[in-house]
Amino acid sequence: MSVRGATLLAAAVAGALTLSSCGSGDDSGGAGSGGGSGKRHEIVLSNNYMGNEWRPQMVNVAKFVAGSADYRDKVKLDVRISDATPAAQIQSLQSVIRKKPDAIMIDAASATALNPTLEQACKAGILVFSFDQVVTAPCAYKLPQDYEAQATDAVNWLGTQLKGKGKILMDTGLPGIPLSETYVKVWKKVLAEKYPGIEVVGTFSSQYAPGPELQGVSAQLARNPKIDGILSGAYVASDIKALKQAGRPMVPMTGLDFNGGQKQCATEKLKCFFIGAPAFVSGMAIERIVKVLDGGQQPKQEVYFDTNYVSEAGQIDFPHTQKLETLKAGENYYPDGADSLVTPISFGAHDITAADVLGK
Amino acid sequence: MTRLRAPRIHLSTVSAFALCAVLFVIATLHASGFASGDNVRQLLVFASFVGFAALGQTLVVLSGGMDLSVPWLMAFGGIQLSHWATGGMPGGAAIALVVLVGALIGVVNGVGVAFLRIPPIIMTLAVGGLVQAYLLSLGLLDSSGKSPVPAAAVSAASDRLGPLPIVAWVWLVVAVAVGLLLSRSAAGRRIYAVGANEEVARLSGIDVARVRLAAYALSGAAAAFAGVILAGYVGNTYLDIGQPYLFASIAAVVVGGASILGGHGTYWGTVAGALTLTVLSAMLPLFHLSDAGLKVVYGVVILLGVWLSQSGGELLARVRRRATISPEPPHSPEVTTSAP
Amino acid sequence: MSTATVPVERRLRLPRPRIDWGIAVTTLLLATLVVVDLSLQPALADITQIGLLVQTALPLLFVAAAQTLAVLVRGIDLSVGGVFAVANTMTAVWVGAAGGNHQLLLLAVLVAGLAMGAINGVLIAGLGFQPFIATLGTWTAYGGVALMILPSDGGAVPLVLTSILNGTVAGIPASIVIVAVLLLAWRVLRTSRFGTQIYAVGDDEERARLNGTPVRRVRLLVYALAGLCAAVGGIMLAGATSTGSPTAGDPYILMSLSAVVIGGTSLRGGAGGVGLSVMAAFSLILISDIASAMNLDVWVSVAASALLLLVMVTARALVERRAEGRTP
Amino acid sequence: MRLLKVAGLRKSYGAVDVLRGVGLEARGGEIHGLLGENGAGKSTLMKILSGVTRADAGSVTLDGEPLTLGRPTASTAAGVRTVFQELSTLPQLTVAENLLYGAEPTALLGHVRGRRLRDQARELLARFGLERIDVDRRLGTLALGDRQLLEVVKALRETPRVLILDEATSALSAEDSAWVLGQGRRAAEAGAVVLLITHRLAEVRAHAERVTVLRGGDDVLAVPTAEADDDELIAAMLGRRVERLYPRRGGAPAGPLLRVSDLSVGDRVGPLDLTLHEGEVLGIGGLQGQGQRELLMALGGAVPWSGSARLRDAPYAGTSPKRAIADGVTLVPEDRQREGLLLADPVARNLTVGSLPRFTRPGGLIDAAREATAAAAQATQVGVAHDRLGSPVSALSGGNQQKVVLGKALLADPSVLLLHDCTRGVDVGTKAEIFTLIAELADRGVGIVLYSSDLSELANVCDRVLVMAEGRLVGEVPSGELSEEAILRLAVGSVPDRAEVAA
Repeated sequence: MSVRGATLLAAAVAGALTLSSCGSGDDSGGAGSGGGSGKRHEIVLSNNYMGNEWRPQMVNVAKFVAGSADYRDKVKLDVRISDATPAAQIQSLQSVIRKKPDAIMIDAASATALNPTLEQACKAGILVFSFDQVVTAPCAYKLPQDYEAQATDAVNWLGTQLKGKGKILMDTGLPGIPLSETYVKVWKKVLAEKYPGIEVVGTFSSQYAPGPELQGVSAQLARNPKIDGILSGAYVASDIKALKQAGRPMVPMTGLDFNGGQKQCATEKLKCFFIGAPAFVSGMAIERIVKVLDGGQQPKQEVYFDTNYVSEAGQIDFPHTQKLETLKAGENYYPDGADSLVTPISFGAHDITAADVLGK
Repeated sequence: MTRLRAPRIHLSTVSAFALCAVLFVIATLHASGFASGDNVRQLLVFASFVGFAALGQTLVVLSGGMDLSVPWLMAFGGIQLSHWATGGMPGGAAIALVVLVGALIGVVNGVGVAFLRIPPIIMTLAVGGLVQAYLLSLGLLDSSGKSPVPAAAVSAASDRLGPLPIVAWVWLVVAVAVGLLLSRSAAGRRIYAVGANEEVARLSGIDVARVRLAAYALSGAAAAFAGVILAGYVGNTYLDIGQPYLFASIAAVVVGGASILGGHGTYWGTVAGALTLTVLSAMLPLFHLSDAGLKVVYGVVILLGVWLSQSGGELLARVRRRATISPEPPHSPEVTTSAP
Repeated sequence: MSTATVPVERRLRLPRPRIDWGIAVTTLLLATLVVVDLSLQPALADITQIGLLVQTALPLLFVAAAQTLAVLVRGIDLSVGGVFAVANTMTAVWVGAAGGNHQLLLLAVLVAGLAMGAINGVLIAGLGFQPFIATLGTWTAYGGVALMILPSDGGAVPLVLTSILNGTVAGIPASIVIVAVLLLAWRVLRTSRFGTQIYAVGDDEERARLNGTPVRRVRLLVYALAGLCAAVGGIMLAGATSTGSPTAGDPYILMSLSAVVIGGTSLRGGAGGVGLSVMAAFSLILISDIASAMNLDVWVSVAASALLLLVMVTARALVERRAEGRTP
Repeated sequence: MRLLKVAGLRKSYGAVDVLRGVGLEARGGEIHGLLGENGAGKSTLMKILSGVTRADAGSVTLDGEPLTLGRPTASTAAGVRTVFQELSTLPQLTVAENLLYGAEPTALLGHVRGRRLRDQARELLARFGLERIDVDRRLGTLALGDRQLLEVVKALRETPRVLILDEATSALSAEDSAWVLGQGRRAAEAGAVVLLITHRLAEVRAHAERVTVLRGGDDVLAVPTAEADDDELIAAMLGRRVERLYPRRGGAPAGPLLRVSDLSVGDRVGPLDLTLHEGEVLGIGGLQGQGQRELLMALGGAVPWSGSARLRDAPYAGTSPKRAIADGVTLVPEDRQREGLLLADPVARNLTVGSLPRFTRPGGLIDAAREATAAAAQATQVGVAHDRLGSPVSALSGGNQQKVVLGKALLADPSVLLLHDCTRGVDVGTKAEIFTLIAELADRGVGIVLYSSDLSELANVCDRVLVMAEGRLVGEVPSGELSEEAILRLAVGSVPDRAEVAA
């Protein structure tokens, strides 16, 4: 009885898996044959995290661009999402490499951990293109954002706003990830060198999530009767909320370019600086990959200088390295759009809408 | 004649509150702003999130289980609420429905534990995974320009009523209710009995499965509600919103003096545990520790807290027990499970 | 009672079927997944490819082994994530930075793992903490230590380690050899007197004590060994990724617990073994491999892993209940 | 002549003195009986001798050499072997691993040599005539009796200097008991000091040359067995004379109360029919493990069963303990510590946990005053001191714990009471109290089903006795013919001798 039970179970499991695999096999088979006739480039997007608001928008933009009129016939995009660990992404990459696609575009779980695997991919003749969180593997194309420049511009803006004097709160981000380490390092250095009159009276860890940022800032506000600015790499909307809840006056704030914070800063005329971290960088990556696959030229490393945003033109009075724009409704923020939108939505010749980005 | 409740339970609760008070005093001595009304209110709000997340955890632990699905149910509470509310459902109704569905998911946990006899850690881990999968399948991003969280939830989490935030009042009322449930009601007795010894409870005419189902259902509802107020407080929802509360909810229960094996502990102890943890994480940054040092201290203080709140009560009980068990050794399991 | 010499009554004893259901179910699962994965990805049927797949599995396999040890003595070890991270960052920072004697330094990392495990053991066996609580606390603390060693991903892992891991022994990829060594080490441990003591303590602490088992010492040693295993896991990941990460260990905590339970080691202690957990851990790796081969939506693979956990545990419970029902 | 001398042993737990300077002298070549009520200190004394428990003061010498106390390994090294009442064998290990635990044949690096281990285990079993036991089986899958026998084999693995049989026969059938005591005799003849601890007076009388009686942590009597009669020994144990162990019954059974037909529990028990009358004490006898436990559990709703039953005039379902209790059928389970009591909870809570609905107000809250009153009244009825109501039940002696379990059952106001060996491990004084209580209940019309492993209890307390073998009823000893012999004859006569079949 038990023997039969176990066998049946195993058979069922095997059957179910095989069935579903057949289904997907048909899928890819169909696509493969399409690729054979239409010469579509097979590109695999390797992503490792979906827990915040940025990554899903990044994935959606990639899907949009791959499906747009210009690329529909050139690109077949597969999206692979693994768990948020290097080991999981390595494993996922290995099954990708076995299939030998034309290119792998990767938002990496670690700058270095995937290098051995990506070198294998290169050796197998696969084009490797990394963006957002780029890797250091020499064979990979890289489209990084300049974290140091972003951080420097942000802290210079705050220093200018405060005229080099005051008490501020600083975000330590998510302990353990390179972005946070760079931000904190640059901020501390610039503050010490250029703005000795600015004192960091409290730190908090935003963990790049609205909840912890709100809790962290609130806790520090309760303990510090006077705060003149907030130096954060995450959610301005949470900072505003914390200040309002504590009944405090608004102070200059920095954060990432999420629509929610931008709406509030624009409508309430607050002093805000938004670090540009557009989700459409995935679309830019696809464009560049296709260019290379079609025989075009692309530098191995192309630093993508983001556009940062400030609430008002009058606030631009500091040495900056990156592009800088003031907030304009409908252009780089959306008064009726969702708070979680990463702005601006569209780039280049594309006409990407909020609905596309949000995958509706 | 009235000494029906074992005194050691109160002892551990008291020592948990004492630890919290000591930490608070240390923090205040270090930075006087710590005792300000604003800060205390803030701490109460933060503690209430842990308190609600740990409410169900307390009931489940007392009944001899554990609920690892709490963080995902919290995420469910926030995300599903925003999903329904932005879809046009009235805020109050959406909140009620989310909590109800949370309870139903809790029932699924309960069914696995009570009927399929799956170890609680595993069952709740798997159900948490399924909830996570469901949330991922929702697409996560809401497209409306409206606030994703209904006004009712926002106001409950942010507004004040008299000296305290609304959410703190709610927590107080709930704590009194749960305290009564555990100490005075027949249902509470059954939870303790099941946690202390399932077989004894069953043979004493207690419907063990029903007790477990109820505990997990309440845990699901409480976690979903915690997610609702957390979303209301943040004004936003996201997948990882509940992650910090897995650790915190269990730590609050054990720092509060409950036995992780079930059978004794109180919700007031958990309340003390939630406050202790909140005060601790709020005060550590005052000492200008790095994030790394902070983590180390946090871990050590939790161990210390558990030791303080449990060693007092438990050691006492153990000594007392040993004093009289020993002359007559307990029957071994083998005597009873004798196969015919 | 009387001394009447009544005819001796003996119950009829049927020979028990010699199949161990725990092992059978786990093996069946692994075999099924191997077949499915191979049929999905014919390119995998190659010793180098298999070696690579095993290499990605190594960290989990070792953490699962660590978890198994703790579970065998009726405990649990949440701190494996922290120990893993400390070993991983130590390898990437200290060992990598030092010139020359890497072997000795790697040994030091192992000793550190042993020591962290021993701290757990002292808390649990010496001070009487519940394993869940003790390791909850040390997990946080060790995680902090890892952050102190390496604030964010990076460091340089000695090339020796990477090349060993990528090398071959008599044509067999090193990763496969390492798994064989792990299983062999377990076999040696299991069949030693100490191995019997581990099972005895997990089975029934009080009885083990009556039999003269130094229960505390056994517990302490088991947790120390678990620390050692978790540390090896951390080193393996450092080798596979040529880098260190202070947060790399945490995902393995619940995953290792899943592997232990799917493998069939009882959370009540005293039954099961590292071999089973290794098979189950590899099954989990295969599932995600299959999921990525089939290019499933992320939520599908999350749901599939959760369901597998449920199905395996339920099936095992049912099969065991059946099997129990037949024994006299 | 070997000599074990215990002098001035003291042990206390907190404020409770368990041993107050116990002394004992036992010689090699003899079996030395050790008698005493529960709480007299017998088990603590044995635990100290076997090194499991540390003494506060006092000394133990063996042949004049002081024994290192407090470590099991030290006692073992000195040649002290104990057969524990609570088994010490490990269910998850195999028979071979258990038998040679701590003495495994090892090779290099402590590697256990599997084949040698099994061979040695087989040899060991053969030495004791137990070849039929498979050394590769997990011990937990063996029948309880066999596990107890293996306990003895393990203790006698090497020739002991001191052999302690701590209630080693309390859970055994008559012939297994005889086997164990036979082994004790052989060890004695080989020169060992054999200490026999038991509740069964007859066992001491039949096997022990000398006897020491403990009371309240002191040794109160030490004589050659032949020089003391039963009354004298009982008096020494109790400190007073018990008039009668078994009370006289007043009333006689009336009309049928519970009628069961075609009851089966899986394929192990039944089908069987039985009728219990009002005010009747119906005994269930037979060898151990013949389905008596299942029968009682089934009647109490604790295990699923098939068949039909009527309680008075209504059908009786008995689908769960909860339903059974609500219908008036209450079970006092076999193992009070694992099945009967919430050990860490106060006595009062334990008394009321089985009848919570009675104290629950409409809102779901418990009426504390009513609960306390009822608990106190129940404590009075079963004879538990009121000042213990608030203390954890684990702080009570075994006898008192059993009274609490009984009190819990009675508080549910049952019309049928199912008692599973409710006097096992209970001292003589408490036994008498329990029997008196049973008689009172029967006189009030409660129907009682009583299973006991003690034949004399069945013969003296019951109105009639049904005997079970292999899950079926094989006979009835009616009221007029009740005797230990009659019950035993039915129990063993109807069972075919399977010894050869199994071999």
